[in-house]
Amino acid sequence: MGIVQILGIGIIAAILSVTIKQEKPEFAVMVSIATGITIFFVIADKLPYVIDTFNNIISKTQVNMVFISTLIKIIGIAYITEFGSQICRDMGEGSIASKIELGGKVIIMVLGLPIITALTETILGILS
Amino acid sequence: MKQKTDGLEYYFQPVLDALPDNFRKMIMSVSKEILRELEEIRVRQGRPLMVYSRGRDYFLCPDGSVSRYPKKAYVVTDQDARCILELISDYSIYAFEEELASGYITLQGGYRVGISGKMTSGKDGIIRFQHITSFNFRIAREIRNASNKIIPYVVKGNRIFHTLILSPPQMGKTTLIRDLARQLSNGFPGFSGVKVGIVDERSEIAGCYQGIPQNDVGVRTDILDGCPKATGIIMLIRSMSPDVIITDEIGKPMDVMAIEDALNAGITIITTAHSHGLEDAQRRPILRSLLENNVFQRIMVLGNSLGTGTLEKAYDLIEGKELLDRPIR
Amino acid sequence: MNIDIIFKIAAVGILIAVLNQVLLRAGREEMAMLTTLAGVVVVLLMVVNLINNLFNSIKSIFRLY
Amino acid sequence: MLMKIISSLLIIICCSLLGVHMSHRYTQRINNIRELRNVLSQLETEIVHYSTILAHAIRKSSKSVKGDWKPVFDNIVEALESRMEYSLSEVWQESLRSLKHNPNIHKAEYEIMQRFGLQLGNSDKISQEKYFQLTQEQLKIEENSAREERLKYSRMYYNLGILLGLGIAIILF
Repeated sequence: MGIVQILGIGIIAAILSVTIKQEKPEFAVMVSIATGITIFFVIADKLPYVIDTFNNIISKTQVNMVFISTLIKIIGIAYITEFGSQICRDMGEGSIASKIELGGKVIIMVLGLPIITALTETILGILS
Repeated sequence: MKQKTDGLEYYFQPVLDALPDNFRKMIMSVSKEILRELEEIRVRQGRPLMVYSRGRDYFLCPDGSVSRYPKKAYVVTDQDARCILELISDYSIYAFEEELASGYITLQGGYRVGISGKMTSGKDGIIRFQHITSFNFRIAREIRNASNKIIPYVVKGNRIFHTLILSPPQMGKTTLIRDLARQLSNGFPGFSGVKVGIVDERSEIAGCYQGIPQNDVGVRTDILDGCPKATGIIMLIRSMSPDVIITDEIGKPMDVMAIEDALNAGITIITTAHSHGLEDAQRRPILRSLLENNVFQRIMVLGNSLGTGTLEKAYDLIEGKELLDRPIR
Repeated sequence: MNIDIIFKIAAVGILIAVLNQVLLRAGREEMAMLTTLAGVVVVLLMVVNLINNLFNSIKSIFRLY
Repeated sequence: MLMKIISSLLIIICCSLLGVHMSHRYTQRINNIRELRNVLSQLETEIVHYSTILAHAIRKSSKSVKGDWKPVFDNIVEALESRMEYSLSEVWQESLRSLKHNPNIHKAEYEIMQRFGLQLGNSDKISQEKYFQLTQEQLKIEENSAREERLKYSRMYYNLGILLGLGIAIILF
């Protein structure tokens, strides 16, 4: 059922945005941002369920919980960065979009570092 | 602002209406005796305000008192003069072009305002007023029965004689013939009224305002207001077929011809002329021609031996004798 | 989910566009500019409000503190 | 929900009424100028051909006036007949002052009438006629510019009103 709703919103918004685009491009962008956010809100209430079940599965294994939470954070950041850069690309600002992506990657790297160090330590432990 | 004036001034109210407020206050605060006999109000720009009454002139002072000497009197300003011009012409100077050209404007009520000032001749040759600086408000009074003294000599039974009234200026000859016209028109005991025609070139006898006579000149009277005497008389004969034609101050040659036309049409003529007496009239060419072919049957001479408007002499030209032995007031 | 925000923004956009045309036709260019700016500001307010909600919910979901 | 609809409808209606009123101002201005012109032409015939007294002439020629100039002419006629004031131009400026801030009358024709009042009635027929023609000329130019302005602005204000109403309603919806 959810997909029909998202689809409806998306198509209507696209049509609206196109009609406004030739007169007033700035409003077209606004419409697309608003649709993006509205669609997110549609799935926003399903997402936590997915994350919780994901947590339960992982917690059964011995893997340290820290990795999981950083993993989820990374997914969150990735989503937002993707959201922002797409909007900029919509507006035709490719450069800003890439800057946002760069920013996102760096932050993810930063978050991912402890996992990588832990990974290398375990590998070294195995090798030695 | 403008107060309603009470009883006495009422009869020359139109003149007061034509004066600015300060003038009005000054004149109304003048003593009643002077006002009762008021003849003229003299307004001259830049000079003191004067009033003629009982044969003497008085200077008006700003506080309303009257004085014999000009130094305390109110000096007329140019703003006053402009305002008077607007008021007497009812804010429409264009409507009084002909009257202005002839030097006077007639107010409602038949009061004539003489004007003088600087004149210029326009390119079309007509002389026009450039600056109007002095006004002379003449207060004519309708003295009823003023003509009682001359009626016995002018009317015998139902027959009216052709009459010429000779009088020096300002002797009340207009008041006299106005009252004569009224009596002849309305009729009086022993005389039934007749149709009277008045040619009022300077609209002074009947004092018409927009054609309506402001003075009572009788019910059977028709007035040709502001029309030159010569053409007026002929027009009246043809249009109104009057029994008597009354006119004022004849003096031009063409008047004589018009009078002769009237006589041939069998219409009685009563008119006036400027002169001091019969001898003075005979010296004037126009009057001499009228007197020689005895156009007139009666001649009345006015004077002021017993006060203005006394009948000095009365001549009957048919029998060539004097009808009067001593002047009548 | 309240999708009227999209329609609101679209409506304001269209109105501003028409308004601009009318003002341009009447020769009041500066007025047209001003109305466009006003329109953008109003819509921006709405969108910023939306984005604020978005970030809050994401923060709560992904525990991005 | 109903309340919202009603309130936004109200907003739309009152804004568009505002727009209509603003645009009406321009049409009203043209009517005023046109009325003024035929009063002046009647006044001209009264004065130049019939040379009637000014007070009667104005009363007769301003009978057909219905717009904003009516109180001015009535005031002038009444003042002239009461013979209170001393000079016509004073009366004229005085009664004209009431229209100073009238939205339907722009400064241009206000000044034309002021200048006209200064010389009305106090010169002979020929120069009166010249003044009349001069004023008629100026008023004609004024009327043309007013008509142009009307075409441009009255439509704009009308649409502006409706759109603003819609916009506000939507924003507040």
